[in-house]
Amino acid sequence: MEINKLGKRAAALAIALSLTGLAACSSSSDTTSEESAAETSAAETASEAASEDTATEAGGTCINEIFGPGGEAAGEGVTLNGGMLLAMTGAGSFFGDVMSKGAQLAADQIREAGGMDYQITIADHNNGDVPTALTEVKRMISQDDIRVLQTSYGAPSEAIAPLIAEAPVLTLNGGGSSPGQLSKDFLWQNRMVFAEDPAAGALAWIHQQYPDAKTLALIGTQENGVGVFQETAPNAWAKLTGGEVVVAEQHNVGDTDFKGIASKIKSAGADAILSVSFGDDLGYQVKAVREAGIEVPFMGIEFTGQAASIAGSTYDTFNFATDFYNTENPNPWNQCFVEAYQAKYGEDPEYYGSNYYEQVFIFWDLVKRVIAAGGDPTDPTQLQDALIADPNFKSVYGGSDTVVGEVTLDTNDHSISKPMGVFSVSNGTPVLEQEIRKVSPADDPNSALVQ
Amino acid sequence: MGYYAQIAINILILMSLAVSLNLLLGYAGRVSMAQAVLFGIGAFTAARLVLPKADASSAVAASGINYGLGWHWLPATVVAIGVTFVAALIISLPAIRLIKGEYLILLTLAFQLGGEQILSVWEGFTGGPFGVAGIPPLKIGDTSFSTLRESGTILYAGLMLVITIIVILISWGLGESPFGRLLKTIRGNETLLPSLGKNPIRPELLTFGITAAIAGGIGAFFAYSQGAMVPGNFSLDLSILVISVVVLGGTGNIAGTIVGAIILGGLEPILRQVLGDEGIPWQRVIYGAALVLMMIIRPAGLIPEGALTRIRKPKVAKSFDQNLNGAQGIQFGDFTNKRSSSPEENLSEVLVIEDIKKSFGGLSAVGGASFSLRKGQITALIGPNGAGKTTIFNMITGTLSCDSGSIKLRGRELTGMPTYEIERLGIARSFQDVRLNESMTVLDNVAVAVPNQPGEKIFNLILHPLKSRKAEKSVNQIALDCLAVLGVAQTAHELVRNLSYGDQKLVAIARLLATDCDVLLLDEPTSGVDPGSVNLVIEGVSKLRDLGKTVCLVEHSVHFVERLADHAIFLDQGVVIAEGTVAELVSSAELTELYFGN
Amino acid sequence: MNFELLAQLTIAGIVLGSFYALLGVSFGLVYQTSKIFHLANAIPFAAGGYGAVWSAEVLHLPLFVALAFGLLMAVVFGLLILFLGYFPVMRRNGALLSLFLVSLGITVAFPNLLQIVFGTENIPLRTYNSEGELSSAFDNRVFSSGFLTITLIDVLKIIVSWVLIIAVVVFVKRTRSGRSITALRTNPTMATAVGIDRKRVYILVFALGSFLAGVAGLFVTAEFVASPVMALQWTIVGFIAVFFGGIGSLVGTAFGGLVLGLLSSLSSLYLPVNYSPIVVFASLFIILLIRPQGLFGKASV
Amino acid sequence: MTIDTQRNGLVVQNLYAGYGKRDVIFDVNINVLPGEIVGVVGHNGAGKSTLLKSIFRSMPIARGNINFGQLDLTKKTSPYVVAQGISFTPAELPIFRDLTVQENLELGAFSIKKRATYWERLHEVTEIFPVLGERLKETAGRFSGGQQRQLSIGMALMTNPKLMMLDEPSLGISPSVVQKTFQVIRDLAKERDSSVLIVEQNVKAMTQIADRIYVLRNGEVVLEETREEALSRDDWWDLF
Repeated sequence: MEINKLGKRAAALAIALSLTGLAACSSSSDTTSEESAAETSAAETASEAASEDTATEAGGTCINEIFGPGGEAAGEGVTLNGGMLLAMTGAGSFFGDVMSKGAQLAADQIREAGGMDYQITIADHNNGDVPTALTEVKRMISQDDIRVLQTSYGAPSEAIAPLIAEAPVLTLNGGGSSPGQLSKDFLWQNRMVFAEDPAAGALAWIHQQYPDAKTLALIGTQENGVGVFQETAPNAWAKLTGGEVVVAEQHNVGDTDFKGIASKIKSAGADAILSVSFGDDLGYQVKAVREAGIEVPFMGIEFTGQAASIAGSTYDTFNFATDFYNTENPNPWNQCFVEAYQAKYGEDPEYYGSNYYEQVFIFWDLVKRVIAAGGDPTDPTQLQDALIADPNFKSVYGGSDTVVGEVTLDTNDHSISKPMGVFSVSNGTPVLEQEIRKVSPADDPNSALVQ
Repeated sequence: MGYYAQIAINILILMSLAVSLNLLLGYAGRVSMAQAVLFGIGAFTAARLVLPKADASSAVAASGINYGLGWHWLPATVVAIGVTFVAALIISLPAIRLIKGEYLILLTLAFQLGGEQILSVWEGFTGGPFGVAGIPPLKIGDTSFSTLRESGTILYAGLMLVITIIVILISWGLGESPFGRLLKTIRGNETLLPSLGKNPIRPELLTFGITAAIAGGIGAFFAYSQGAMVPGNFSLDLSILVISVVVLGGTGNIAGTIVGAIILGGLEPILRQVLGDEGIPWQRVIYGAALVLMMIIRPAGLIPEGALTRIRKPKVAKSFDQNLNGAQGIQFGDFTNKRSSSPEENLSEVLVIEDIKKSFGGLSAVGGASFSLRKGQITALIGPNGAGKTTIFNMITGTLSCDSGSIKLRGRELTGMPTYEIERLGIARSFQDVRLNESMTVLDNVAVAVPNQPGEKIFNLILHPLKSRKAEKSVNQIALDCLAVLGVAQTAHELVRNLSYGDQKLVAIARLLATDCDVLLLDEPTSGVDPGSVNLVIEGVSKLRDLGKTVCLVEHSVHFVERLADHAIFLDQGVVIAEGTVAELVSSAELTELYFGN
Repeated sequence: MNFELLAQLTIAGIVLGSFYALLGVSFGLVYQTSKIFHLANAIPFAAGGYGAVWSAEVLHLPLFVALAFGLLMAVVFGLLILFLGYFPVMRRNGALLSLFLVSLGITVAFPNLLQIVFGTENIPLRTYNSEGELSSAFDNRVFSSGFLTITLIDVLKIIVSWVLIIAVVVFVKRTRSGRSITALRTNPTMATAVGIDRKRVYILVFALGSFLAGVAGLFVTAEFVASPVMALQWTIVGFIAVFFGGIGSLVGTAFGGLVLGLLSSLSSLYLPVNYSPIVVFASLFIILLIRPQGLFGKASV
Repeated sequence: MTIDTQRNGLVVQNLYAGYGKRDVIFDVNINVLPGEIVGVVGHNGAGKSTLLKSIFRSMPIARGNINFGQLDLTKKTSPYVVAQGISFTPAELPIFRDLTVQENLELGAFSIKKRATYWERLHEVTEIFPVLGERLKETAGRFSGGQQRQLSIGMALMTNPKLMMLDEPSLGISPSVVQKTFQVIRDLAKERDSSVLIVEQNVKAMTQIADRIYVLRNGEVVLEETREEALSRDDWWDLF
């Protein structure tokens, strides 16, 4: 599969080159690359076609099993225009890619299951550029008449908050949380919100596993660091161990050189490290810390394959505490999702893919409820009212081999609670070590560990 | 509609930034990479001022970042403009004094990159990476220009259009004013302006400041229109985008910049529409490729400088040629700052040079030259290559300091004075190369030399626009008259680059005349002129004498010197060897040997 | 004073500085000769990384051949930029700013082209082992002595960077082709007079510069991954090293890069790490004011 | 005049050249016969350097033809011209100041690919100008004007040119050095049967060595005469 993919890319590269006039020089090499292109793409189509069938079957049947039959009550005949505000180019394009894949799969499955017709428009916010985000959301509102929106990244989501409240557009954010997004009308989070949410549990777990650890190092970006740095971590750590935070360093999003921070941590002799950075940055950090000869536990709050590929084998010494999405979760909906995703895209779904997949099902659920109540299922206000009336939704998180998981949105601050856990990584794959929960700062951090 | 209005706002903001940068980049020829961070300083200053005051009772006050002083937008904008202006002066002072060309690019680049980082770590001011949100919309009377609503967005686009038009008018007004003429003249020609009696530093600094101030003001309106922003909005990418607009459109002309902004600002939304969701990465590919292609096809920009200048037939004062015959001269009226009246006015020796010396690194270039220029006469400096003729010109005009000796204009010592001071006392020079701005009209090239123009001061342009305009008419008339004296008035509205070299030489002499100096130093007026035009140049130079000017020229072609000079001074190795009429000098065997070698 | 930290940060600074020096010389070669603000130096950087990754996986090339293939791609792409981008504009007497815009256009387009061709994900450098399995090509080893540690790639970065820099300096100084670069830079009229072809010199400096950029790209790919945006943050570093060290001299540029790296690293002795860019740019600002010719530049520019 | 094109004579016909749209020389016709030393004199700005640079093809020409032997140089570029055995020594900064004497000479031999030839020539040149041989490792910029001039001529000799073009070789050096330098040039030319085209303002020095002289005034050739004629001329001022 991997070879096929790269082969296809090689062909595309050859075409790109001939566009720029290079390949024009040698016609012989041109034909060979075209041939190989033809071969590989034929193979690709064949395998895609084969898997498409199974996808349809698996998707269609299992979705109906979980969400009930299709038909008018399920929104058949209703067209809901949804927008996505993602990073489609540049550094964050990987995230945009998997997010849009998740949502697209959900739209396909719902249509096949006889549900609503969910139409997606994608906008690129150019790695969190606020003016672009504002312009693009306006475009989707006025050109594409979107009623619901799936947004991402902190700063743009915060910036569009007044815009979606005014329009209105019912918006879910599944990646990129920030304090400024809390309690905003029409803006809801289905990604576990803050870096501080799992922090207490993560620290408690470290204390449990490494009782001798007394000093803590904190790493984070300014985006996510503030709360953890100033309050959550020092308090919880002091309560747990009586020790203190000895290093607290912030860095810029997208940094790759963490030698300086690693040296400072080593020099300060920290017994444990908690990082609240996101994305690729975390991969660079783990690698730098381990290569600086620091052996102490390193706890993050996110896991992505991207970061793992950067850190390589050093990621096997990494722990993280989050509402981690697990492809192995036997929850029937999750298995149905994973199978369909693999069939459609030839790869396992990513954490962020699952969040945006779920979001579309939340919209579908709301549409069905509004239809049942005799309302207009494309009215964002009615959709939000339905959400507030019952903020419980099915989830690919949690559950068991027989029961589909469930999540609840917080109708006060519009955040979400999801099952969280502390994970370790083994051969690049996360393994659940300990379930944790969010606790208030006043509580004993040890109570964050689910017994 | 709301979307298109938003696109319009974005393009207009980009356009305003680019139009103002064009003043600096296009007119003054200085590249600044710091435009984005200056824009950001304006935006955050305004945002902090207009954000509501922190309300202690508010539940979210704890997050504490989206609060400010609760000012009205108008004073906030004014303060934003002021703060940016000052910030720009801080970088430009050393930048312009010490650093030219690529160093200025780098200095501003360092300022931009460092500034970006400061903005992103200075949470108290910018809110850190999350920036500020909830900036209240701009209100005029009861009308809220809130861009959250479609109607508000359209209104704001209208407002932005008005602001952009104002920015364009300001930039155009400055660019096409005597002030802009000064800037264009400075470009690539730092030494010229002082020789016309004008100090180049101040207009450059002011341009830097004004460009920044406009960016700051636009920053304020950007903040009001966005409602939210982060330091990342003011990154180097934006600076580069703004420069791209100017270069793509064509530097030094505002029409080009407007077109450039529409293309670069409009290309992405159009590609977005055409390519759809699937084509998002392709947008950037096509965008980049388009940029490359456009530069390959039109490397001087879509509308090169001067391309739109209309060729008009000038209204030449027909009567002027007759007036000239009466040796009445050109009427400068108020437009002179020459302090010519002094007790020794009647001296026949206007300029007296005594034993001036100059050596470079031990090598003597001028080894004690003494001579004087007689009123109303043409004096020629002749001598072999390396005789120190041009060096003496440089010493007289103060571009080179004298190691020793004295230079007196009507008894007043000139040594040690800066060039532009010396010019104001009445000595102007031309250069071997014409040093005209090829993209300006002939008239503008000459008009720049007219002294004492009120329109060269921004203060006047703003406070006395009418007076400045009226003055400009007189200035143009003077310039036209000067051109008429040299017989090239019919070319007044043509671009210099379309002129033959002979005509360009004549224009350069006309410019000298327009300084109203009475001592004129001409460095090789006929060199490089085609044979057909040489006579015109010779005639032109002799007209200077007819107007009562005291002329000194360096000329290698003795052939021409003979026809022009009343008096000649033979120099060798920076020393006066002989003086006399040209005929006397060339008949000397000794001088012949010195000149043609032995 | 914490001497352990000082020592470790110095090592980190030398590693970073060597990398900066490499990038500085890469950019400096091109800039000193052509005066083009060659932002598009990012392209050979990325082409090197992707060339290696792609050839190892698809052509099954062994590690060192794949690396060589990456370098070949770097040079090819560097020259493509010269031939398809800069030469046409130069032929039409485009100003330096026009060339800069061409560079910019290429820099905007290329990462997205990479994204389209190779996808958005990070690709680690993997080669086929003896069993025919694809596995990580390079396992970074860590050497430590007491408090201090350094990794194999860091050691290689220092050694390879300086070997290449010295090689380039010697090449420029000692060989006939190399001297044609100095000749064109210092006295274009005389260079023409002795029969040096300007175009050839440009091709030479772009090939050399792209080669060095490709090496830098390989380092990043081998240590971490190849990704579409891998080069963007590094391009500006090259510019700065050149001006920091001195425009006229490659040796100055190299030392400028080293000082820059040390400054950036050692500033974290006293300041939070996210202040190091401010320290770097502020010192650049100050150096430009005091010594416009750069830290190690010659007085006359 | 008939020209033996079998030998390497330079023929310039109806040449117009200049900067951009502006021509500096007009309808210039000159030729240099094999083994001949030809001088072009004229006042500053008469277009002498422009003439040399256009022949050397380092600046564009507007109209006209340039032939060297049977080769048409009109559409060629400088590296080609150098390869055909024509050297050019500019008036100002005719050396690489930052490089050593030896490096300068090596660059002078840039178009010579054979290493052995290079050493041979280096030997020859240092024999002609012993001072260069003595100070091979010194930075050329430290040399006196006369030595720099010698070096520049030495650089030109490194290619053993069939035609040497020198722009104002007397610039910045003392009369005695001028004389010596010119004598060397003349001896070399005669000895090697190569041609020389010199541009000079120093008419007298010129008449010492040139077989023929052209006078350029304001871009036009106003006179062509032999050395003998030139030596007897006393109305030089008229021509300048």
